Amino acid sequence: MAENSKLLEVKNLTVHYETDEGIVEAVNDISFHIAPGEILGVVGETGAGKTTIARSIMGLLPKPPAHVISGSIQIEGQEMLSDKPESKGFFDFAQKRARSADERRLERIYREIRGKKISMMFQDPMTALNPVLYVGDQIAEVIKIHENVSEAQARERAGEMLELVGIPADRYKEYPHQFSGGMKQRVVIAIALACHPNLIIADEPTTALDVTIQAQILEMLRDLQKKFGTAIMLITHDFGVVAEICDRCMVIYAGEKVEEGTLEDIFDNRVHPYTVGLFDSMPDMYDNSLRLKPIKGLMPNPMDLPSYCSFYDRCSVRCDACKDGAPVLREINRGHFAACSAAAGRGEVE
Amino acid sequence: MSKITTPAMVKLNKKTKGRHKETGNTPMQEGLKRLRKNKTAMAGMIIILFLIIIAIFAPLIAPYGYQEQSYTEVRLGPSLQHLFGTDHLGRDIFSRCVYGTRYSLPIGLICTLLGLVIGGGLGLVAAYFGGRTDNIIMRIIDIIQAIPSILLCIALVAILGNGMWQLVVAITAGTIQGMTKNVRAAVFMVRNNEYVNSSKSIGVSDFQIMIRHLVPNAVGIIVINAVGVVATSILTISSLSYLGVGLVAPTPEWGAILAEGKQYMAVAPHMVYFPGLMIAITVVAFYLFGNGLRDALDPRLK
Amino acid sequence: EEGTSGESLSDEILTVAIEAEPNTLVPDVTFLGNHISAILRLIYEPLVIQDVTTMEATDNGLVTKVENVDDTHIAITLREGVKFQSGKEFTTADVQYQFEQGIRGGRSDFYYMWDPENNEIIDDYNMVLALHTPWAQATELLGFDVYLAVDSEVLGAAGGADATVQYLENAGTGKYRMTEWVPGQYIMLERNEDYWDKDNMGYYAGYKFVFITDTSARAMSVQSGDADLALNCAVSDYSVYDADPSVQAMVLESGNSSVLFLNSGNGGPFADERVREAVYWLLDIKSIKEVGISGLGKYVDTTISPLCPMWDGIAQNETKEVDVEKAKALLAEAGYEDGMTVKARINNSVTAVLSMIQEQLRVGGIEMEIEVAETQVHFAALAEGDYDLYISTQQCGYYSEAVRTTDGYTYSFSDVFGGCGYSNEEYAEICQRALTTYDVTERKEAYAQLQQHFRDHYVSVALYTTVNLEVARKDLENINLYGIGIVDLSNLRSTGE
Amino acid sequence: MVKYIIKRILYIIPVMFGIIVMVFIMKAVTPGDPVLELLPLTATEESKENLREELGLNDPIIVQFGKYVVGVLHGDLGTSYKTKQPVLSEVAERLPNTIILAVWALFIAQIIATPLGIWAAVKQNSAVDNIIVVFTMFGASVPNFWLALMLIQWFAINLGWLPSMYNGSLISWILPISAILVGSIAHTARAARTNMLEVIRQDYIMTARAKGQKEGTVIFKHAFRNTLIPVIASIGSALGSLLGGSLIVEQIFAVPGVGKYISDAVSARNYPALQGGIIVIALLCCIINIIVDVLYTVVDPRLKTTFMKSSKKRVKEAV
Amino acid sequence: MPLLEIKNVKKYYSTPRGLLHAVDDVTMNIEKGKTIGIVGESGCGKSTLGKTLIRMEDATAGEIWFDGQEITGMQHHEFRKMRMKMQMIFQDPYSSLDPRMSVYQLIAEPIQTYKLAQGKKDLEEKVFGLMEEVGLAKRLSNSYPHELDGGRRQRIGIARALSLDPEFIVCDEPVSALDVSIQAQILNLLMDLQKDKDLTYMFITHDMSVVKHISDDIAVMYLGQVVEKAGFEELFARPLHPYSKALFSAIPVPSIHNRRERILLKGEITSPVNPKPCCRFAARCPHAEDICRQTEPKLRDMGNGHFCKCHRAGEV
Ligand SMILES: Nc1ncnc2c1ncn2[C@@H]1O[C@H](COP(=O)(O)OP(=O)(O)OP(=O)(O)O)[C@@H](O)[C@H]1O
Ligand SMILES: Nc1ncnc2c1ncn2[C@@H]1O[C@H](COP(=O)(O)OP(=O)(O)OP(=O)(O)O)[C@@H](O)[C@H]1O
Ligand SMILES: [Mg+2]
Ligand SMILES: [Mg+2]
Repeated sequence: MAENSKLLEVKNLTVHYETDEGIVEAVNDISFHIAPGEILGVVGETGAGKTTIARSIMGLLPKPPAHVISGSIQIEGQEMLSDKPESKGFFDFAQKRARSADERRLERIYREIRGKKISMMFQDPMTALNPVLYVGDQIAEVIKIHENVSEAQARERAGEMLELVGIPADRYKEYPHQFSGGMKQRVVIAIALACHPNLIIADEPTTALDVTIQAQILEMLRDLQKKFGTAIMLITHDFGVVAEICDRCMVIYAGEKVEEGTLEDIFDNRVHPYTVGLFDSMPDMYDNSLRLKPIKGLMPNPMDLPSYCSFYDRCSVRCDACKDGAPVLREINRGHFAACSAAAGRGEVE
Repeated sequence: MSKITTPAMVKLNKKTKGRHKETGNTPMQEGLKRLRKNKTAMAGMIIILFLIIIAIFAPLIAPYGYQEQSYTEVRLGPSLQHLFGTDHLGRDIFSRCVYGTRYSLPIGLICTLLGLVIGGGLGLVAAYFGGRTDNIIMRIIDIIQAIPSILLCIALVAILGNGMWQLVVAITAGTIQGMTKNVRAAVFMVRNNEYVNSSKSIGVSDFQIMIRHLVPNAVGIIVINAVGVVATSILTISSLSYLGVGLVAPTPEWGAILAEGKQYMAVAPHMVYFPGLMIAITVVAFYLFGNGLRDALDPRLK
Repeated sequence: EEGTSGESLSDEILTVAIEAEPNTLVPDVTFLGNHISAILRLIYEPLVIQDVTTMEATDNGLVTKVENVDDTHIAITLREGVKFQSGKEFTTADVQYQFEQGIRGGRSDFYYMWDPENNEIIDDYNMVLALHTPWAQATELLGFDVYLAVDSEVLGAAGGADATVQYLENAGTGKYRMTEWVPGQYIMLERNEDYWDKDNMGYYAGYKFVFITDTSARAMSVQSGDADLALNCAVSDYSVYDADPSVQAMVLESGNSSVLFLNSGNGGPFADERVREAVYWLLDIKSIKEVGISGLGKYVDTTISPLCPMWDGIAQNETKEVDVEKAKALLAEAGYEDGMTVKARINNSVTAVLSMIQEQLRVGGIEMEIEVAETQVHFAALAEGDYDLYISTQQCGYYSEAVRTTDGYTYSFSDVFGGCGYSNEEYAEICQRALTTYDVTERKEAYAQLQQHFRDHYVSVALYTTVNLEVARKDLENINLYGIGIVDLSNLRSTGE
Repeated sequence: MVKYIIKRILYIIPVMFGIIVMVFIMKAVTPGDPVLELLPLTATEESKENLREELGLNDPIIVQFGKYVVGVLHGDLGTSYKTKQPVLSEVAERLPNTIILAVWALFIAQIIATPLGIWAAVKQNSAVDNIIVVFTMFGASVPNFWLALMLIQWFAINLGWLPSMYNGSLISWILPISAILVGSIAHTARAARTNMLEVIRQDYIMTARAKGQKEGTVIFKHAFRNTLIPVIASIGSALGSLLGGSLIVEQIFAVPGVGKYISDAVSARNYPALQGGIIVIALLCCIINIIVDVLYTVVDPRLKTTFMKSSKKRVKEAV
Repeated sequence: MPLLEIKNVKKYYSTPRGLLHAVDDVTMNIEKGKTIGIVGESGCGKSTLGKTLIRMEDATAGEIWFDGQEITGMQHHEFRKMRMKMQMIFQDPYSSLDPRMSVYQLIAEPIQTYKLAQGKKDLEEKVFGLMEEVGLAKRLSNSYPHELDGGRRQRIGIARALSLDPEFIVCDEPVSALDVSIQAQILNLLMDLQKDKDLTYMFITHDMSVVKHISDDIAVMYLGQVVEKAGFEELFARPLHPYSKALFSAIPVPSIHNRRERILLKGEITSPVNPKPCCRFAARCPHAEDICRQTEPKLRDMGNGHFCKCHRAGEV
């Protein structure tokens, strides 16, 4: 793919949280990219680091405790991470000053980008809206920030956005608590879409909702995506949702990317034992076999990741070689990557 | 961007990795551990411990008796002989302040404890049983709350007379309404937890649930509030002393020392600064400790 | 230029800080407190004026003549031309009405010795006052607050002895009249332009009395310039205000003396004379005087102070040295070798002195527990004899009930004002003589005996004469006392500084 | 909304009844005979008995209570032992000053403290935060009588800027208000800081940032009001301590308020005045609490819509 | 005879806005050793039904017969014995365990409450036995819940429920808070236990694939009422109620081959407060007619053990 066709490019991103208990290695050396108009599904268990990735892209990591240790995030070719090193200690004032000046510069750039080029929808629609402001105003706000429009115009546009997501515009002057969960999520979508961004990062947009509502929301997301040609990074832990609307999918395990590929690659030709295990764990609607085949064991504690393959302890196809070092991400097919030494061999055979 | 090393990473060498794996820590122990790491809380606690030690060993620490008068050295400024100077009767203010820890501190603690038992009990019952019980208790508390607590104290001292236990009763009465409300709120929060339902579904009795599940889990929030109450109680004691309804002379209660010294503010400011400072330090210590405790026990605020 | 004529009067209003708001400004009730008397005496005037140095009554009040007719009758002649603020003239009818009401209401402690039914009114200006029994100091009594001249019509309209009003309008003869009383806030007086003595009009246009309970804050209000005068400041702080160049600290000998009363009537330890003597030897009266009243008063030995004409001239306290060993020996003799605990009652103001006494007694093994109570409760407890000792600041024993204690009158609160329950026949007899003997030489002798008895038996321990401390702005002058400790503000002037 | 306010006002009735019962019991259990307070020590047994009869002290306690309640309902809080004046009028004269003192202190404390607390929270762990935290800590730790005297010493005497006592002028309010203000600011700022720390961790704040909103606007538009809600909720308890503080401050600055009136009444055992004062103060507390509650519902839309019931119609439409 | 017979059970809550019909006239039988799955949207009354059955909430009306005994009218001390036979596993393994109790204490609590153990030894044996049964390593007995992951916590919850040797367990969404890989472990455990101990489950969930996997019969609830009930194969093959149809079609299937036609419902679930006497689904139903808005349909037997509460069942 040509460089300029990448809307978002993340390279070797490593993020740690430094807490009293220890260092949480939340995201480890992850690289991926999103092309315009594409829907990328990001799948992983709780604590895999999905939200952390999303926040890193938005520049909204809580600092402290989060620290971006290394990597690069480019939005339409613009580097968004500071290349100034962090200060070495308390008295390293010069370094501190340089770093914070650079961060302020980036923050200014980010302000232009957030909501305008990239929007983010947060995990829980119940808490994502400000309880004391009219829902309509919360949509109008983002329009006012990024577009040079009058108050009245912004309101009008916000009303239109409400209609667009299926809420009558005359409910503009209502508060979030007067809306049901599904309606709140629609408002969140309306906010995300209000300035026609190029990319929406949707962090588990439907996890908190009922299936019937989830179906409505997914349907709408897909329609709007088609209409505006917006790219979406859809974070979820439900392969059903991925199958529903994604173009491409990547699987995260313990802060690492273990497999990435098109839907066909993942759903029909998955190679990484973790991905395989996930699919086997799911009760199948069309198969009535009595026993499920769960992955044994648990995800390792992100504060104490092993130096070798982090899936080793749970792996069904492990071999001694796996313990030698971190597995390398290999391209098995064109666009289909997996980080498993065993799987890599198999991929090449196929 | 190249890989960076943060100070925390430097500090945390690989050896310490995995230590979180140890098991068998109650949340209380974890909280205490965090508390131990919390600098402000530790500062507060050290001051409080220090004051307690002073209170216990007052006769050894104080260079003079708290009532010893020396009419040749009245209202002297601070010096090596008299660290905090002397008062209008030539008493050593340092010694008086040292002995003073034997009043404010224990009274504050005892009142808080009593308030905790009475108010806490009411709050617990109100929150657990809810409905009418809750209503009755809270209406009574509303009534008490409508009277400013210092007013309540003064009125009670007027009824009961001056003296140590009367003072304790009065201040305790002033703390009850706040305690009840706090404990009630804390228990309410805990009560809605699923584990209370879980125990109910097993058939554990109401009393057992209160004692085994609600109280231990609400204790953190309650203690945090109680620490604040100690601080306000100490202030109340000194205010009552000022109003002349506190402890009687020559009790070296800080508020009383302050009230005696206030006349000489212009010529002998040390007479008001030092006891004032003692009160402030003690109260600050309790606030620090309370804040730290909250940070340690309430992970949300980390 | 002496401010005797109208032109040079000031149009300034003085702000005076006093310790509490009066309950009432009707003079004909019980003792109100010196701060309130200070207001009253601007509005009302006494029949006689007690000389501050000799303690004797002079006839330059509203009477021009006061004379003992016999042991139970006093003839007075009222000053002519004295007008009440209402415009009515002051006559013997007013005096008679006031005495009748005073007896009827039974409200004052200073009326019961009079017998107004037998008063003889000669004309508008001459009358003879009757007493139930001989009373040598009766003329001096006429200088007290409760005998301030009141317009009988106004008082009568308000209900006489039953009056529940807080003040009487224009019922006084004084230099100032009350114009405004904002409860809790201030009382405003303005100059009485119709004052009967045109040569002695009030100099200032008015007074505004404000109420500041906190003793320090009261004096500070003068230091900060918000008030011109603060009455009754803490004498122990004399040096504080004396050192402040922006104010003057005025010390006035009030003629009152401070006595530590030892209750020998409740069967407590002080029934034993040795214990009383022990207390005497323990107390460091010099230091108490130095610290308690900044060394400003005089030593007193008995309830008769050196300011009193009846004083016998002996001042042992001045030279007495503390003798702890002697005291301990006396206590041991009395059976208290292991020490004892006594209960002291106070009503707030004297804590510093009391702390000193407490500490000094402690050295001798007497633990003193202090019970603080507010005035009414305090007195009620004293009346019940529920105390071992207490400090009282009171008038020179000249009039004092301390003397009267054993004088045979059925005086319901004989134990209160220095009662201390001490009584024996000898003492009672001397007291009686001292109170009722009109002949000055004989009386003086009786008083000398009385004082000797007091000393011999340590009836109580007298400490010092008290002084008043008023803090005023620099230029105020002519602040005086009436003989009985009340500040006289009626002659205030400015030095013009 | 009107219904809600009426409900809240009706709710005062049981509370006030409770207060009346309490002050009545308080007097009943207090040792000491009011007759002794009223009459001079020399009064005869007979006149004491007469007065007792007159005051109804010989009635059974229930009758006395009934009479008292009836009296209170008629606005008769009794007659002050000290001045023989109706307590109600005496209290009424002093009430405005206490209200001015407490309400201004409350108001100014909110104005100053809330932004201060928010500022500290936004700059958590910075120097600013530490300074504010230390200030609030000490502010909450000094006894207010000490502070009052210090203020006089510094501002009235040493600097001579302000009057040392209340004299009716506006400027003379400054010191008394300041003396109770400091503690109040400290408490409110602490509360505001804690709440703000909680609010800025909420998802909707993140949403606002994700819109590209400036940090300042995020704080003021999104966080401020949410922080205000719990702060307003705590005004009720702040008021109690303010009124308590005014008790002392009124004495030092000679402010003729109810606090001073009550403490005078306590020391003089002037029960009618004490009872009346407490009843009035309690009523004041209740009324201000109602105002706070109403304010609370206005600021918090979740409550507002429940009480205004305007949403019902809309919900139906949408279905 | 079925283990549990539920007849016209109602549970209403009085709220400030009116009477909330959380469970409205539910009738069903549960056979011994079987699992009945309850599905439905959030707030439709699933948990309330479960709690009412084991008398954690008292039913407003209706009868519940357990093992031939009517339990709603029982006195509390009588019911105590019954309670041991009816247990519950809770949805949220994070909040349903007292954080201040160790694993051992948590599992021992029910045994101690009913004094089922003779002495310390016996208790210990019983607790460790249970731990083994649910797959918890012995070394964890001194751990505290916050130190464990969701799966292990849920195992504690299961051990607690099993400790009293119950016959009937209400599983209130026991796996919905868990990740798929853990979820499978717990589901397997539940099914194994059922086989071993002949347990009867009421399995509440909103995850269709789970309910299909584990249940013998399935009841679909909507706004407090059971709108359709059938054996799992029958129901999935031939859903009759329009709500069930929409529900099933909305399930996202993790496969890219079986793309189905969706039935999208308009609007959201309506309020259960004071519902009108009509078909409660009428407002969202694509096939609603006048009759649906006027009268309430009955739960009709459509043959093959299939019940449906719809006027137009079978028509569309
Ligand atoms: N503020 C924080 N402080 C410390 N650790 C954190 C913080 N936020 C997240 N973590 C840790 O970082 C890891 C990754 O968290 P993240 O929220 O990115 O996971 P996630 O994949 O989004 O999980 P979920 O599916 O539950 O949302 C977890 O182990 C989490 O505990
Ligand atoms: N104690 C209660 N008081 C009042 N209403 C209640 C109470 N418990 C539940 N409800 C209401 O009853 C209805 C049914 O609640 P229930 O918890 O049974 O739903 P559910 O189907 O289990 O939902 P979920 O899937 O979210 O767990 C809801 O509208 C709920 O708000
Ligand atoms: Mg997440
Ligand atoms: Mg539920």
